[in-house]
Amino acid sequence: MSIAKGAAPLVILGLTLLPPLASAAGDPFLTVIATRMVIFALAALSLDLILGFGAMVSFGHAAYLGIGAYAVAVLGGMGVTDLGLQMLAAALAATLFALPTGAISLRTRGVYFIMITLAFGQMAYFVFVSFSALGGDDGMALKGYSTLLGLPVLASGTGLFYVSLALLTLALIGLDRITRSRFGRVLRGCRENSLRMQAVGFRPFPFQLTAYVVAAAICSVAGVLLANQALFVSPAYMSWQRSGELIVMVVLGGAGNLIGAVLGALAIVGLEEGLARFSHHWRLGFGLILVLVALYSPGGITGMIRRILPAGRPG
Amino acid sequence: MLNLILLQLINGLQFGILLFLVAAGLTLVFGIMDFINLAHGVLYMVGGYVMAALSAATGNFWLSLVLVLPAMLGIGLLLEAAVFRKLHDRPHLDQVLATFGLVLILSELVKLIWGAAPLSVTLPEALAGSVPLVGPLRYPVYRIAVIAAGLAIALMLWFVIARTRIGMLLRAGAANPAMVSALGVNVNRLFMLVFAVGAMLAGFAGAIVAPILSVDPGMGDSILILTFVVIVIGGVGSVRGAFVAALLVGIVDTMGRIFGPILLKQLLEPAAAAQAGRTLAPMLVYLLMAGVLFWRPSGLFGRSTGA
Amino acid sequence: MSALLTISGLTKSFGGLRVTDDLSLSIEECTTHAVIGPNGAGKTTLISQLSGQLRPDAGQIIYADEDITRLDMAGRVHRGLARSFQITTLLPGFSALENVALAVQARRGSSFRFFRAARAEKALNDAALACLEEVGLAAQANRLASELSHGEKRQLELAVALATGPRLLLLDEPLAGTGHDEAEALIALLGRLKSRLTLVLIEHDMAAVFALADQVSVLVNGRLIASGPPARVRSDPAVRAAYLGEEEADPCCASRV
Amino acid sequence: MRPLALASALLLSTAPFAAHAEEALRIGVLVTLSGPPAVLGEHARDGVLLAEKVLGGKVGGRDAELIVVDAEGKPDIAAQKARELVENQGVDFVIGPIFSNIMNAIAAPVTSGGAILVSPNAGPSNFAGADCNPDIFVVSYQNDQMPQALAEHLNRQNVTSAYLLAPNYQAGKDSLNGFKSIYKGEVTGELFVPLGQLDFSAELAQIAAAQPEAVYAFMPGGMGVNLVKQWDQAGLSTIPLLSAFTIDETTLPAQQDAALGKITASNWAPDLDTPGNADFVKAYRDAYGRAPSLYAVGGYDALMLIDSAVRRSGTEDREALRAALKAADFSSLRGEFSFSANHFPIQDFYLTQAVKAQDGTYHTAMVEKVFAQAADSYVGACPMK
Repeated sequence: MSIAKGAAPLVILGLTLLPPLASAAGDPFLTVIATRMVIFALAALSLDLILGFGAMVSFGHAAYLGIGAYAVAVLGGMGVTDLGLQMLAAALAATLFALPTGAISLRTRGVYFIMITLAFGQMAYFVFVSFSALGGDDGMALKGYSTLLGLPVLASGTGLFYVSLALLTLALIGLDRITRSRFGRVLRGCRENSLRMQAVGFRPFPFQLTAYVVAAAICSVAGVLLANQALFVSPAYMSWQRSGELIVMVVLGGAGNLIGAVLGALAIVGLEEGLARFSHHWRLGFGLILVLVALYSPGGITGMIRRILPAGRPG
Repeated sequence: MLNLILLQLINGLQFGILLFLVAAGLTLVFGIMDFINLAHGVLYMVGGYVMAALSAATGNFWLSLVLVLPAMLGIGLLLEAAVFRKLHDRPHLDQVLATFGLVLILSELVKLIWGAAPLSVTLPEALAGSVPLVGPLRYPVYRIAVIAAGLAIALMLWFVIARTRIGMLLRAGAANPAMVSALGVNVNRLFMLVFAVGAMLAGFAGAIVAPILSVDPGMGDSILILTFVVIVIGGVGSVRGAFVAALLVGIVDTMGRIFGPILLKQLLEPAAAAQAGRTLAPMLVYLLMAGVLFWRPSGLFGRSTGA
Repeated sequence: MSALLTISGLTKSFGGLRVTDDLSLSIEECTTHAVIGPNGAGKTTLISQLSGQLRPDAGQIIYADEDITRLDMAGRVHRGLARSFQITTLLPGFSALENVALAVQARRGSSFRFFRAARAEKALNDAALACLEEVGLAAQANRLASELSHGEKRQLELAVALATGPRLLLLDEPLAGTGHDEAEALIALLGRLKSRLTLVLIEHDMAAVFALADQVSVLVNGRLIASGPPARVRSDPAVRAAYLGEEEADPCCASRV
Repeated sequence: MRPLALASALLLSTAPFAAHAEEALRIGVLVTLSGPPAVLGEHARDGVLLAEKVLGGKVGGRDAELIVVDAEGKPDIAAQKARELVENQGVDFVIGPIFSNIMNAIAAPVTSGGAILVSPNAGPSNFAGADCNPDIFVVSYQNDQMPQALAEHLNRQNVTSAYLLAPNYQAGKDSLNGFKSIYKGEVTGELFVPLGQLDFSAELAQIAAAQPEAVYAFMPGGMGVNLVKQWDQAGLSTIPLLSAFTIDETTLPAQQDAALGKITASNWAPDLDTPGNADFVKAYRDAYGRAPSLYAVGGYDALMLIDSAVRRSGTEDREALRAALKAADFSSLRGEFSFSANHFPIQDFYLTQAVKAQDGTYHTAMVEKVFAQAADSYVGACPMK
């Protein structure tokens, strides 16, 4: 947690300064890449709430990315372009899907939980694939960007970037508080030993389900932003490969300390973009990096930082 | 109609047996060694490529098939020594990260070596063609051979697990992983063995499907998820569970895909039935898995997770 | 005195093995009731059924005039029926104080509070600290549970159980694995608790059992072979044959005196 | 390893450079080069690169820089890469993509960013109809035209019943609808298989039981390889299999003998007798070691179209450039070629079949012409005139 305290403001500050630096450096496109980083950081952050703090490894989290994106498409099609309303609708839809599927998934543990969340993710995916009105498997292009208080703020690259960054910051602060609150303490307790928690009088289920739903809602907001960035929605956003990538982001960064998820997302999007510039066979190097981190740096990036900077122990 | 149902049952059985070959190794690595290996599907793919390369080089199907086994065993041992051994007692998520990385590396290597275009393996003369069943229905000889090979391997696995000392250790390990080391067994050696044999089985599965399915860099992806579905339905660590679940998945998928829309047409108007059929068919195995886990949260033959 | 806990016809099997066999027992309020028996007699299984961790196959558990047979663990804890574990099940990544504070939190107020930092909640911490003081662990409040010594973990285990505000405490071998001094201190602590709580105690340490217990029940192969005041049970020939004699005959298993 | 491909990949890392008097023409090539269907993208890319070589490294008489980018088969990534090409690399043209869903994702970023999109393959119906765009040119075909050619062939052969097979996604449904819009006989059954399914034993058993006069299948990529390989194994060799996007030079190396004699529809074949085609096939084989496919032709013609238009009008005057592109004043490998009002081609469609060459390789070959100078059926819905 000391890592989160120290690194989070630095990361946010660094990102805040990025667009002016990028244009100064004559590479304004960096802002577009950074927007993608920030959006996936938000999605990974939401996954960290359940994966890192609740030991609920969801392999279907990308479904909520898709639900958020389709909320933009559907509302946009109906003429509702306000970002706030779209986010609200996305969060509502995500909640409606997360409540029953989360409740069923939480009957299981460990790897069974991983697989049952995968099952629900795949079901969502196939529903949208066969939904012809929304473009089916091909997806559909959006007519325009969402608006903020009637203003086309998102239409500019930097506007979208700063809105995304603001939402990421908000989520980071909010989740930091949640994980340290009474609620968060129960969630972490259930992660460490569910039996113990029951023996002192907690039923883990409502806490885990609440966390699952909150994570889903936050991820759907990332989906809203993703739709705006690509101006396009497609079931591909909800594929199991995407869910896997989100897990990899969290694990690469270091699970259970929030900023790790953010760093993991930044690293993965950055590596994809960076390595792809050198060779079409960039996945070779990318895979190698993942293997090396897993082998030699337990705890991912934040684990590495912890070892380099001998900070006090958490607490 | 009855003949057709029978034929589709055989098709489902054959698909299930194939899934079992890939799943058997994974459920052992997973259940006994408590190791999540996302790279298992890639080993299936590598088996297909090794088979394609060997049969192109030797021109002999049978020789290639025999050579695939030691080749895959070697690849399995190599991977075990280079990567898996170091991750054995690490958290699941580190294993996920590392094996995800391996998937990327091996898929890209395969593309570098053999290109992205699908490859193929020619059927052996002896197994080409089909045998007549009833009326116009025929069944490919090669698929009968696949069923036979799969059943033979299932039988062999059953023998090893039920009747040998290694099998005893494996069963003990699945029930209680701590017990294996308490018995004074070198756990690392056991892990190495299980992993290498798992790799060999997956590779063998990739090799024997090469003549029916194309060999391409994506073939591991699709099988991986189905394999996980199978071992989770069966119960992690249970080879018997994997066998039953593989057949169940194979049959449900095949029968549901074909007869589901026909049944729906009895219930709904044609357009709605067609739409519902198209939506439901690809989800069938996932519905099956969610249903099984709803009623039995540890799979059909899994040990209860208890509290 | 009325019975606080009444068990009737309790039966539980694992596979073909009956680990609890038609067990009936009643425990009076404000008494200490020890359950003894050789290894594998089904003592921990009994505690697990009483605490709600395991569901019996048959029989009934009545607690404070309420049938709690189908009630889950958390529900029983809220009614004052708490347990400690033989194998320590603390939260290793939490400080000793937090381990206890969580139990306080479970009892007091909502845990659906999302924004205030729980670690800074004075009311929770004060109550938790009081429990730590009671077991003599206040000085270690801020150390991680995983860093405590074995004896300290046993103390913390007790503190957590106390923090749930129990009326009846199920103690599964609270002395297991402790050294002589640690055991003495824990026995003294249990002696103090005895006056205000109902205790059900599973223990191998016969000295502790006979020092603390008002009633002793002997379990062999899931069956109750004797129950009553310590002196009577000690002299029961069936008990001596089945259990105590065997213990005395084997110096390795002899109790620490 | 193909040195040319690698070299082009490395080109991507070159930084933008200062404007010269005669600035180099920058062209993005955005196709899917990874994942299972990567080989289609490779063919298209190699077609573009071959065209560049034929043109002596100059396009429209100007120095040209080709920037090859992998769409990764993911629409959102493709959209971002398209924006990077247009906004950051400042390309004038984007050649791509292979897949319809990617086309939907990149059309807006490319055209609204001021570049012109030239599709070497994807031709979804919306861009042929209501969403047609003055800055989008499709040099390949409209997706429905291939199944329509096959349906017309069956009509002429008086084949009165057919069984249809397609993957369960939008393009699959469109393809079957395209077939049914022309076919006059009875459709005795329709089977949709999950996208990515590789084992067709169940479907083949259904077909064997139904014994239709003919089967039409749309089964792209690896799925098609498996379908064709399993067809004869299942004892269905007596039932004709007609297919679109299922048998071509990208799949034949794996299908081999199993595909021989099977009918498919195409707008091109290696033995098509048009000016330059034989040279193209030979040059492509020499450079890349495999037979070109219609995807390679799409890539080749896309660059040749751009070359002709830039040569004619330059890139300064956008209206003039559009007009020059629309004129299609280049020598297509497919022979006679022009654009409809919706910027989709008017061209011939043929039946082709798979054959084995003397050197043991496989390719498609002409059977007969089905449609002469056909336009697609959506052009009426396009507001452009």
